[in-house]
Amino acid sequence: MMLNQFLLLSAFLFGTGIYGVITRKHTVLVLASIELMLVAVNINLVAFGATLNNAVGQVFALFVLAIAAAEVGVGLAIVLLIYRNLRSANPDDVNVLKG
Amino acid sequence: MVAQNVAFWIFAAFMAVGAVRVVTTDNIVHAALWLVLVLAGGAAQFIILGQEFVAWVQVIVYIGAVIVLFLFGIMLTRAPMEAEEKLNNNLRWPGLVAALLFSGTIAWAFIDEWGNDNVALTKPVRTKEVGELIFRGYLVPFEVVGVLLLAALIGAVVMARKD
Amino acid sequence: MGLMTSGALRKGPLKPVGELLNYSRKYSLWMFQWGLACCAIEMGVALAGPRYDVMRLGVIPFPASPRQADLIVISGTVTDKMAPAIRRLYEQMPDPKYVISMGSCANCGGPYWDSYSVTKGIDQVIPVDVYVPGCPPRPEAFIQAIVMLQERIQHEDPADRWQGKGWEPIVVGQ
Amino acid sequence: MTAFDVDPKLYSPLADSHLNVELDTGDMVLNIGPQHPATHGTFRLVVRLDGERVIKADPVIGYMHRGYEKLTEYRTYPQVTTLINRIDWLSSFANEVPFIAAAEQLMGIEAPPRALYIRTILTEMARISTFLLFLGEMGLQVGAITPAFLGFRDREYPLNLIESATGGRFHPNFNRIGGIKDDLPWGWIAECRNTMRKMLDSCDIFEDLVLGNPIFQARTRGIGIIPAELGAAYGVSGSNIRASGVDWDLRRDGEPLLPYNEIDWKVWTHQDGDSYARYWVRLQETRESARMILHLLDQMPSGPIMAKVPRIIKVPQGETYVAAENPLGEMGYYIISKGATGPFRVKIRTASFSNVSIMPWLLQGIYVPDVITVLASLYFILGDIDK
Amino acid sequence: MASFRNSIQGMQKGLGVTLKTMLKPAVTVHYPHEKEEVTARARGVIALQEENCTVCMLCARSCPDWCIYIEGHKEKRPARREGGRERTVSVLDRFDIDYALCMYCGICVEVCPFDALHWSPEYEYSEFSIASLLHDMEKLGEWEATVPEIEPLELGAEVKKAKK
Amino acid sequence: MIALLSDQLATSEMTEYYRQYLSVGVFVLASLVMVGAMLGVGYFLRPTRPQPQKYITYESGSDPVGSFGQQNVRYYLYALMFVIFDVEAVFVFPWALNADGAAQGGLGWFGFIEIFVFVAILVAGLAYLWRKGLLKWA
Amino acid sequence: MSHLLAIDLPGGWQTTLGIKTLIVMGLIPVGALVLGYTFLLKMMSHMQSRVGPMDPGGFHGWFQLIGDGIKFIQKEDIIPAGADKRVFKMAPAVVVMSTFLMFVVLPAGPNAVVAGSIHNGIGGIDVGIFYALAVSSLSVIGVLMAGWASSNKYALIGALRAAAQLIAYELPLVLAVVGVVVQAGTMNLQGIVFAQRDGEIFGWGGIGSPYILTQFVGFCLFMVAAQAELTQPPFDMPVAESELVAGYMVEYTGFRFLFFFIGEFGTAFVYAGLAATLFLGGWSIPGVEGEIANWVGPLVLFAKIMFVAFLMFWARFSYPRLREDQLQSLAWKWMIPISLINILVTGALKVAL
Ligand code: SF4
Ligand code: SF4
Ligand code: SF4
Repeated sequence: MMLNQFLLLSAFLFGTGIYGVITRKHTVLVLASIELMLVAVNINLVAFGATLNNAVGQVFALFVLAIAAAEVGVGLAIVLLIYRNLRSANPDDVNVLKG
Repeated sequence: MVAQNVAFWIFAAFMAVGAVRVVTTDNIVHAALWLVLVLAGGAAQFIILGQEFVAWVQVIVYIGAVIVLFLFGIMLTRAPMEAEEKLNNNLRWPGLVAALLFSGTIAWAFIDEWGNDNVALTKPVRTKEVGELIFRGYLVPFEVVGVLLLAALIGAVVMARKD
Repeated sequence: MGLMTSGALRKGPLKPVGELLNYSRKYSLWMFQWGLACCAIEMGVALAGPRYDVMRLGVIPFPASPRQADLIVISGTVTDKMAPAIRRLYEQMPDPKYVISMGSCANCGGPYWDSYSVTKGIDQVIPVDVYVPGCPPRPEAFIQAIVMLQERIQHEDPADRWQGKGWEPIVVGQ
Repeated sequence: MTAFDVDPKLYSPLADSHLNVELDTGDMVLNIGPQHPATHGTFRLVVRLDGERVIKADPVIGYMHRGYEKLTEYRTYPQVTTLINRIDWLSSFANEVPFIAAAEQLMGIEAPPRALYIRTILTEMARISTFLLFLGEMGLQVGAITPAFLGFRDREYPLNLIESATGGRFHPNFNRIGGIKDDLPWGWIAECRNTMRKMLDSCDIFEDLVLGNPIFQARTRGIGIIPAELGAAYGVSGSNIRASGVDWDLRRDGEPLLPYNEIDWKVWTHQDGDSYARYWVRLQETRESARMILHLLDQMPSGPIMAKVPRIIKVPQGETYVAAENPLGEMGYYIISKGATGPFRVKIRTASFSNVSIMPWLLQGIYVPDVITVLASLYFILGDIDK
Repeated sequence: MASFRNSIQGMQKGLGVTLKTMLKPAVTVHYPHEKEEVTARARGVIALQEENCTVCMLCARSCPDWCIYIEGHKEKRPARREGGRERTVSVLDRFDIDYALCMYCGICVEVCPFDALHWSPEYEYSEFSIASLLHDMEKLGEWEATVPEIEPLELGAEVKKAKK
Repeated sequence: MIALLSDQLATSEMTEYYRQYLSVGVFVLASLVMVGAMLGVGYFLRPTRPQPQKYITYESGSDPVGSFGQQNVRYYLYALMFVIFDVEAVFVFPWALNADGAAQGGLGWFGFIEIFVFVAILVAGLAYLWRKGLLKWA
Repeated sequence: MSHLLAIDLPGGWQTTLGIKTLIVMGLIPVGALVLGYTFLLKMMSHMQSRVGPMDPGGFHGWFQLIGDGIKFIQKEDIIPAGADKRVFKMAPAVVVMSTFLMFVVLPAGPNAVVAGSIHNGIGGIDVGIFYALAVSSLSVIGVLMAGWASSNKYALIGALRAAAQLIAYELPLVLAVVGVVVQAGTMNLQGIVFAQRDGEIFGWGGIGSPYILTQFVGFCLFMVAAQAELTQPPFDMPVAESELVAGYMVEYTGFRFLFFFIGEFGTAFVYAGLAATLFLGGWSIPGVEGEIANWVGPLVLFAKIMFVAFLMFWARFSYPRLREDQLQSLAWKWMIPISLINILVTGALKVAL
């Protein structure tokens, strides 16, 4: 297996994630797109680890996973908070902070 | 190593389709389910790469927990059964351009840098090694993750709860 | 497709298959748990209960949703207010499905034959396979009805049932 | 699809709730019934939910309305007697007693003591069979399958006795104006003694299997509390109100229709008023009934079972209200007679109707699983609600 | 802690009950294969003793469901005694009971002054068609064979003149 | 047949690893095939009889009313807590494999203390939420 | 395929896998049938003083569940008009897949393991039990899909309850296993069996060291959590018949419904198998060694599974169900702290000894 096939896959996923973050109007979907990007990152990490033939990549991927889980938890809690207060899950509607 | 490559491309195709559907589908629940496909494909890739532990962690944490959390969140914010008309804003073209630019750049960079490297596995990474590495080598990050999780836990619960 | 209803299982090489299908339908009658009045107590309680234990005959009295049921027992008084719901629940059951009308009320109004709010017989609403007389019928009478129904299922041809054969109209004054 | 264009405004009156809604995620209107395992048949409850919390519950009744009060106007007294068996179909025998007593009052007839004793025994037996069903059914509603079947099993014994005495498992039609139809068959009393001892054992089983189970207690304690005054104001009667600490039992406090005062027994009450208390009270009452029957059998007088009654029954003009303690609560008949062979008008006061009238109040603000507990513990019979 | 122990005990007792029940034989009656004896008073089906019926119509009129259909006609019969008057007897042409409608109340049996109707505990007469639930004289007469003897009464009962 | 079941053949560790997961893959396919096959058989057999009310959502026999699809925050809270603790549980496994004393080549007390601190941090969080009454239903 | 893999595939290996797959594929429905018949029909009936099915098939109703299966094939397939058709159709497959995958790691003899062969003396996937727990969590998705796609309120409430419950008890389940993993030093189920077989209790190795003795707390936690994962009473709130009719399965007819059924009982079988393997020594039995263990092993395992399943179903038929919040607080306030303490104590002992 070539390393770059994994890297390409991860680049594609990352790009898709970016597209999703930019175009999606529903906050939950934005979070899902971010998940896509994190998966891309993990594939990269693990692929490098595999190339080096040790567990370092995997350990980092584990840390990323842990952080991603925390991120989703907090993120969705924020979505809920926004939804409760604004009755909308559109990130563009969250402009109450703008003066 | 033909078989692994074949498997890789099959899974990669699944993941690509899944990823595209995640960002384009009109139905939020479907988006979450497509995300499951991507994640499962990711786990499969990890297995191909000989890193079984992280693969199953991906399944247990992502598919078993995070996706459930997603679905709960969706159902809390009232997902309609039918497709919603307006899930996308009108930034489709800028988004596409940005995505292409970015992924093109990194893809080029990757290929340029590691274009000829081979993944040559002699044996799969066993979980025991992972444990030793975490607990001997990455002690501090590990405890930091603990604190981070604590912060996330308390923060999220307090936020989600109306008081 | 519906091989069952095409008549292909009636004879020829597929006949044993058809018989097996009939046999399994015969002994797997999931009975929709729905009581209407006094008869329901005999149907749901006495019959399911240890003394009569209708499960012996392969009648499983558990499903509470029509979607998993094969047999609906109209056990009790059907009021005009209830009849549409009965019709709906009957239709919501997947085919093939069977109906037993239990007790005088369900048969034709029974003690409430002159009441303004009672439907005079469930067969005005849905087709009935077996009528059990009684008010309420003894549990044994009901079990006998089930045995009758099972015999009928064993020998029935789903295709005939499909085409409505075997249903004779009742002519009054013969 | 016809089903989808139901006007949501139809249910808008439900919206005025005073409860504090946690996350206003929009309400969900859920139909429980008319076909639903929790509603013993054809009761319908429209609940408006916030999450799993009931904001408002609306009982919809009438799915079992058979027009009793009208039907009685077209029937003679014996025919009415057999018809009213079917109001509260679980304790049919007990339905007959107050009606017959009312007719007897109007006619000035008194049934002989042996008939009264047999009436009492059979009434109590109807109570036992009703309550055994409850004891099992309640277990089923909170999720335990086995108690239900054990209840179904033990219920068959009193039913057997009732059948061998009256000829009907369910609808005895055994009372006659002035007495009862037949005397007991040979060997009945001995059989009855045995059975009552079995009933006492089976009460122990329920105590072990259901009442003593910590899960059951956790599910029922503090759920669906009926305050005594409120319950009384709503007209809740029977074991339901006794479980709220009101020491009121028509068998003891009402008109002496049946010879309850000749034996030694106790009215059970519980202070809590919750579902657990209702279960507890009914369990104790089942025991008490079994003991009562044993007493009654010991004291059974001999003699005739019918008073002198004219062949064609015509009840003289007059009106009366007679109520008795049915298994489900107070059941009464208000009879107006114009001297014909049938009543002119009968108003029936059924226990369940009043018992469930407290339901909207009781269900407010509790969770869906508790709705089931409350419904089960109130214990109503649809025929008794809708008449 | 005591409450904890109580709950453990409560849980154990439940298990005990189910285990005990499992080890005891079941109370089930295997109906189609073996039959329980039904009590003599059971109201299963109404049997007609045709000879006794005088077509007085009392049963039909007191039936709350009006589910008894009787038709009859008068016939002249030769006198019993020599030279007596010719007798008029009522002959039953039709005696149908609609068991789909009957509410099994027993009023007809009780009301019949000539003891022509009896309860039989027979119960196996379900039908595929509702029309077949209307049973005629012949069928009702057949059931007469299954009518049980009158049982003796319990101690202390007043001895009545025996019916039947 | 047991000889068939046992693969006592010397292979490289990596091959064996792939082979194990090949069986997993085969099982994924097998389950899908089974589902498909059974549904296929059903497709050939079963009747279809459209009736006007058959496709209405079942709601105890009444008309389905009102909106659908919203839920309770509490479920979300539990899911949230689950995610966090799941991550924790996942990290416990690598330690559990190395829980031996240092003499046997494990992590010894050092690792134990590490995992103890890690668990303690999260349990502290749980205790905090518990004390705050956030775990309560109502 | 051998040259496709381009690695040294010995001849006959594919056949082996094929046979194993077939065996396990047969095993899952058969296991579900056996459990369903023995416990759900017969044992339950006798506990309720009944006899259960007698007539179907002639002898004690053995045909009942098979007949049910055949009947369900013939039933009409109804998909409600409001349902999300694709998701609705996929949900049972996901649940069944989760069950299927769990079977992969269950060892039935020294060599009778589905996944893989022997390298370092033991077969099976190295992350064994972790893998089993991971794939078992897939069923949550299936349940949520089923509930959501049915567009039925009962189904939705049921699915959310089920999901909340499944995830809440996933944790005690995972944590209860950790104690065993600490003791055995491996996650490989085969390795755990060997560790139990070769272990000793205070220097006496007569019966090995089944972990039920040392990990009794873990065993109890595992059983309770497994019960909850199976949504069986006393944890059957999600399918609470008396309120939610049939929970997330409400709208499923015919064979799709049967898949949930197979999933339920197949999973019960697997959990019983996991408990038997983790705590009771799996296929091993004292005194049986060598090649013969391959033959005896499956039987021993089956006997142990039936024993564990008996415990599960016994509780199932004796108890009422807990309410959703009671269930959650049981998980969070009791089981998770206890299992964490159990892990730490086990770890400390392991290091100290
Ligand atoms: S037939 Fe008789 S027992 Fe049955 S429901 Fe009607 S009145 Fe009640
Ligand atoms: S039993 Fe009652 S309903 Fe039946 S025929 Fe006789 S009188 Fe009529
Ligand atoms: S009451 Fe008796 S005698 Fe008169 S018609 Fe009826 S059955 Fe015949």
